[in-house]
Amino acid sequence: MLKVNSIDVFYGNIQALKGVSLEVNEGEIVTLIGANGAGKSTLLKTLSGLLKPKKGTIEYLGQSIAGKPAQSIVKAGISHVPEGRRVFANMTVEDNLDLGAYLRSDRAEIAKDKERVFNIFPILLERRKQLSGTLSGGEQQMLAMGRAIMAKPKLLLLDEPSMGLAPIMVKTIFNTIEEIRKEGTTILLVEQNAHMALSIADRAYVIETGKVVLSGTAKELQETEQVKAAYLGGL
Amino acid sequence: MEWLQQLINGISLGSIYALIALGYTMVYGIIKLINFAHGDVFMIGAFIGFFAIARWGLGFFPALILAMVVCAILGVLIERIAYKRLRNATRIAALITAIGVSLLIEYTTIFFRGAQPEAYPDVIPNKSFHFLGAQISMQSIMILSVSIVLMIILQFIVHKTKIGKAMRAVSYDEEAARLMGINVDNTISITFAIGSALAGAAGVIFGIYYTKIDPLMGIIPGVKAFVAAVLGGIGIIPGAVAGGMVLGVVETVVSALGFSLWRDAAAFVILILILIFRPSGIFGKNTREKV
Amino acid sequence: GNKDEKSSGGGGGNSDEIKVGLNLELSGPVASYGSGISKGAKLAIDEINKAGGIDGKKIVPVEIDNKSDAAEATAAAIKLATQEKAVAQIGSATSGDTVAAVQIANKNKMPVIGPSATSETVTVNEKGEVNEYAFRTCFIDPFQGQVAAQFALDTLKAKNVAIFSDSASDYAKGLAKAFKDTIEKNGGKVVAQESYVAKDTDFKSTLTRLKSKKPDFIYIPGYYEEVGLIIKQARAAGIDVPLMGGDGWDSPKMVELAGKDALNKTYFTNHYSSEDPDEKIQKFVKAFKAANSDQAPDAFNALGYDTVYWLKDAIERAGSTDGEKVKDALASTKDLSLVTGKFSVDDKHNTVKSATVLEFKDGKQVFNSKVNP
Amino acid sequence: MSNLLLKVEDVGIHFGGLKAVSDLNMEMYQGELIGLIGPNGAGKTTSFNMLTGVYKPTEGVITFDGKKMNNMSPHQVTKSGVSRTFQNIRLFKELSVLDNVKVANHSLAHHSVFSSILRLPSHFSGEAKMERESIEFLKIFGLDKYMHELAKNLPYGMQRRLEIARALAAKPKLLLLDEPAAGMNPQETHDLMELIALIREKFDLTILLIEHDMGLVMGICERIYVLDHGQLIAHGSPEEIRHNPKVIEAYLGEEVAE
Amino acid sequence: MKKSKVFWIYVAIALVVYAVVQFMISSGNFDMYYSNLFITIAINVILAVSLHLVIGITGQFSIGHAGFLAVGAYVSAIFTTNLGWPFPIALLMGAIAAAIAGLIVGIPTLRLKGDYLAIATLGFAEIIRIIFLNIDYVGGAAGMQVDYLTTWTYAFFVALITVVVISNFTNSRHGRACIAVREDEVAADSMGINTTYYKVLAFAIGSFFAGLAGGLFSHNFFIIQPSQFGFLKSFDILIYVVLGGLGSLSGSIIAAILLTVISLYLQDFPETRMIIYSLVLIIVMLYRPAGLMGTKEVTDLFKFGKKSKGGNVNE
Ligand SMILES: Nc1ncnc2c1ncn2[C@@H]1O[C@H](COP(=O)(O)OP(=O)(O)OP(=O)(O)O)[C@@H](O)[C@H]1O
Ligand SMILES: Nc1ncnc2c1ncn2[C@@H]1O[C@H](COP(=O)(O)OP(=O)(O)OP(=O)(O)O)[C@@H](O)[C@H]1O
Ligand SMILES: [Mg+2]
Ligand SMILES: [Mg+2]
Repeated sequence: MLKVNSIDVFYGNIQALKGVSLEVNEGEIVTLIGANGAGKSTLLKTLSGLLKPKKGTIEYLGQSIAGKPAQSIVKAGISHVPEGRRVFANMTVEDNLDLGAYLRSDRAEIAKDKERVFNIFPILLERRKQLSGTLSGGEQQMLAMGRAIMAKPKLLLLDEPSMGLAPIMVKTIFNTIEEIRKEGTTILLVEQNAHMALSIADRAYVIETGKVVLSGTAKELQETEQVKAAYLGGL
Repeated sequence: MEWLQQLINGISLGSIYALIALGYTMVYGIIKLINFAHGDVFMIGAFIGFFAIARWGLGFFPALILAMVVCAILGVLIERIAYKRLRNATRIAALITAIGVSLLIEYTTIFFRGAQPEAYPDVIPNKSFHFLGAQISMQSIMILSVSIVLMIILQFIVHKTKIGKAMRAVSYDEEAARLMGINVDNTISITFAIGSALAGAAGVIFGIYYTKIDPLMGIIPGVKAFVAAVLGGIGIIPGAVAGGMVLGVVETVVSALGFSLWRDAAAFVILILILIFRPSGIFGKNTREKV
Repeated sequence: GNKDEKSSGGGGGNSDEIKVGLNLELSGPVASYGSGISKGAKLAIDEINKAGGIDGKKIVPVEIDNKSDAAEATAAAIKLATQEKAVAQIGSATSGDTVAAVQIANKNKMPVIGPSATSETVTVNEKGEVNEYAFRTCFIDPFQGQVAAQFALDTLKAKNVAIFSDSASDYAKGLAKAFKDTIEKNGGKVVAQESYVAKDTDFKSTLTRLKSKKPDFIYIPGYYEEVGLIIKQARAAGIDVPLMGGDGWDSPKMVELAGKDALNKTYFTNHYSSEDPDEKIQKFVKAFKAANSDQAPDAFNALGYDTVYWLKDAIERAGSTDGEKVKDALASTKDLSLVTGKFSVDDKHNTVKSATVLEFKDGKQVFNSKVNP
Repeated sequence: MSNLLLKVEDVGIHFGGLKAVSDLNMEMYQGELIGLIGPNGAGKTTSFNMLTGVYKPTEGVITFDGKKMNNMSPHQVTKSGVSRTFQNIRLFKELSVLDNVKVANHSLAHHSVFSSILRLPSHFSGEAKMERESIEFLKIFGLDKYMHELAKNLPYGMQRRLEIARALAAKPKLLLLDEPAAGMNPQETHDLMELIALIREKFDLTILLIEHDMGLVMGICERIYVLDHGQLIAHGSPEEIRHNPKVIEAYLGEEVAE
Repeated sequence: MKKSKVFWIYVAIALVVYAVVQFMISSGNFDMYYSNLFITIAINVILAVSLHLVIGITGQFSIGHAGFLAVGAYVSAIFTTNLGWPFPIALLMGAIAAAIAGLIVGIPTLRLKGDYLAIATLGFAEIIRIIFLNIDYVGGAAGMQVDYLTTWTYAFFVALITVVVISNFTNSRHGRACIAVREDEVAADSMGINTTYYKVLAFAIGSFFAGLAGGLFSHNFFIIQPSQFGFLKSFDILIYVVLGGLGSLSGSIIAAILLTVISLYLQDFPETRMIIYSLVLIIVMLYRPAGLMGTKEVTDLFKFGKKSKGGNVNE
């Protein structure tokens, strides 16, 4: 479905990604783990058109999307839930969801999808008229995901959805991710919480200082010593 | 009776401020730029209307539309050429550029036509009628209605339409807006087009109401409209109208009391007092920074 | 050529040209006054040069924009005196900007003529001494105010008068003061005195206030840009008493701004009337229109024009471009007849000339009477 | 137990209609390390903000070290010995790492504006002392090699550390840490735990800590307060909290508790 | 330690410039035109540097600096021209009056933020101007004639003192506190910095020096009028600071010198001067949005290796 072929990405003179390649197949949950500043978010931003790769290709459903503007990538079915939620704080929950469907015009379908979002996250239904800035962190994260679902994506990019969330919320979020996948959306998940991520993912990539250093099935990686030490330690 | 008359005077002055402040607040609300050139777009609008009516023989409405269209285009050009590059620069850099653009428009106009004023022809007969002993002119009723109608339309556009939601999204988080599939550049251009068209309309109406226009006419109403927008809570559309009214009435009352020389000072005193007690203006939500 | 003339302060490097400085408000808030003078002065310079110049020397204008700012006007005067070595400075339009140049003028022996600097302080300093190198083309403020007051009392039989003047201009303040003094001295009563600030556009609240005082005559010294609007708004507010002002009213724009009907029953004192059939005046009006896409000249244009001719006359009488001699010639001007009237200079460097009272009738300026000082 | 350092009595705050925190009661004794946990939006950060003077409580009394703190502004609170880090890092981005720490050291120095302007000896000795002490702190945190780097150029983990170093440079008695391990991987979190233990010893600190990483909280806190919807729902030792049904329902979820 | 040495080298260079200009003036090589140019430059440098402290260092968006210039100009002129006091004392009185005005303006407004603060300071400056406009004692709109007392020596040494004081202030714990306020007010407050105190202090110091500049200004131009102190004057000063680079002391000095010279040069093109000026402004901001110097100082350019920035000096 998605094929990234040795891309280089820069911020000014700083090179954040160095020849990164990866693949995501239809229906999979693929997770990307790595330390702070490894370049995970950078990769997602490049996929969703916020950044342009200097080198390399990105192929999505057989078409090249590298360097295309964000709106056409959204239109093609890639939806990105950015790091730190980034909900539109001064707008209501419902407005946020409507913006998720910004490029769509099929009213009936939109209404149906909204129902679906409210089914997955009942709390959002309760808060639909509340300004999203006053939601709690977990609720905002749900809203961000709901907003992305409203775009009816084929591929959902999630950037650290569990960051800063209470343990019970983390569980809910991960359950939801599996739910979304069941409904037919492919997911590329970036996580610090490697433990949880690997437990729901099919395959995984480990990224360090802008390079992919390891890849394999989630099971394999969970067993790898290197991963254990750096990303699963602690607990 | 004299006081009723003064109140009416104040409201009609306030509606002019409100009309200009609407465009100011609109642009500010979306890209947080104090567009100092707004007053000059207003001036260009007044001149376009003047030429349309006096030289090319157009009627009031065609002239108004023409002025709005030309100003919309001018606004978009200004944004694309002078402000777009600075979207990620500091606010103050954008402010300085806006001052530069303002001077450029003023003095380019003077370069091509001189600094002398021009007098608007009478296109709308200014009948007036009496009400409880006070005199109300048709023109001031027209201006008040135009301001309020425009306010409602703008409020509707910004809060109820898709493009309005896109504008608010862009204003809050440009990058997240792009992830929604919003074309940020176009959205900002549309904002400038609307704001500048409003300035153009205000210019024509100002010309008809006050007759005299000149290349530097935008400076003072520009600053006053800015004050009005801040008074009402900058970025808030009904706030611009409320701020304009407050400013107009305060100025009128001060003059009516015989302190016309202190009029502008009084306007600023009110501004400062309101800001001290309501640091985000009359309608501004006093949001404490969430830490 | 007078090669022997070792120009001390004047003359310029090139002996067959005469450098004349124009230190004017070409940008900033009163740019329209400065550019008005500039247009009139340049027309005169062109005419003189076409007619062979002064003693065969061409006049070269050196124009500097002082941005309507006294500090810039000082700097500009310094530049004219020291760098350009101008024979004389024409300008500035406002008294303040002219005063800013006066000390430079005295120091550098460069005569300064303010075409429209009507304030007494231009030629006489605080200690009452005459500023030797300062002159003006217009008459001084008090004279016009007196004429207007006499006219109100004697011709219009006004008793309860009101004053509405521009407080940001010392010109208007000077007129208002002289008017008030004369009215009170002659038994009239000033029932209200109000001010506005130049660049205002909305005068309704003060007019409403004035109306409630029921005056039978209102004196409005100021410039046409605001006065035009004031008259329009006053008539709309139902004030139908006679209105009067000074030479600042003189502009073809006045009729456009105020409207024909509103202008009925309004009068102003002026240097001249552009409607005056006098040959000299009509020649000027025609030439000006030809040079400025059919625009009729206003008072600033006329004063700028006259200033150049006055300077020419003085240089010719002095027989030299030496600053000191030109100054003496300017100071001894007597009965010089120009577009804005026949005038002489008194010992305080004030220009003594007659004033004309004009009346608007259906949008036309009509000669009413002439008052000699 | 040693002496009572902080006493929070019936403290509450509301924003418009929203009651963010109500009837909060807490006590902290000299030298304790206490956790404050709860679901998102429970009011933890808001409580910190009240403790540090950033928000004024609408009700209740906060007493620190025998002094009432309700109406103090943040800098006064800091001077009386409470200092903090922020949930979303708030370093002085354009200042160097060293200067960030010096800023916090500010209120411990005494040279006046005049002595600085006139460059009197007291200026030089004062500045030199600030520099010495600041470098000292940086060394403890292993940040001294980045001394002249701008704060914004530090890697994320280092920025978190610098925030703690900066908070310490104000020489507090009570240190408030708001999610210090957020965004850190297990390895980094582990290092952080050790660091917290170390500074607590070295500076004789009392620490109050907000954290969602249960490994960290349960691992180092002696007591834990649990907030939900602005209200205290539980209080006790990690063991008690782990098995408290209310906490499990509102916050932990089943698995973590087992 | 090195850095302070560099600083004194610059002071020495400045003194040499002073001596050369002074020699040229007293020997008659520089006429009034040049001496006036140099005095104007010095005045604008004082204005730029004093506003730099408020905006560049403390981050308070003040666009009403001309108000304090006006207070200094009028008060000092009253002391010399109307009361006959010696010029240096009058200068000081003007500066003190301006500093007091700064306190009066600063205490209520400095709790405002960003654009709200900007419009409030602009408003105060206008109020100050209108007050002078309505006081007949100082001539009202017609203005006040002032004795010509400013000399190159006065202008230069006041400018030098301004630069030294503000640079010394900036490079101390007090300046650091101001920069912390600029960077993050909440964090600064939480680190024990009395943010109100430092904001007001910076504002008062800035106003003090603007007042000094006002004294030099009024005694250099024979006449002062309220219209000279409108918001466009405030914008001129603001432009020096932003064009030079927010937070860069030397940047604001360089911009003040450059723009003064450009402005003078453009006098020869009255029809197009404002067009050219505004184009210069726009183009510089578009291509160097952080200003000519960014946050760097001239002293940084002659350094090897990385050093901290933001007005910091390690003595
Ligand atoms: N806007 C930016 N400008 C310059 N450098 C940046 C920018 N954003 C990120 N970087 C740098 O790019 C590198 C990769 O950053 P990125 O945000 O992709 O990391 P990450 O893996 O998502 O880390 P985290 O776990 O902290 O989210 C880092 O070194 C970071 O400092
Ligand atoms: N300045 C404010 N204005 C309005 N509401 C606020 C403000 N600050 C906090 N709140 C609200 O108070 C509640 C508590 O927020 P707080 O930040 O204290 O939560 P928290 O417990 O720290 O959550 P998290 O774990 O997500 O950080 C939330 O509903 C929040 O929206
Ligand atoms: Mg990331
Ligand atoms: Mg929190």
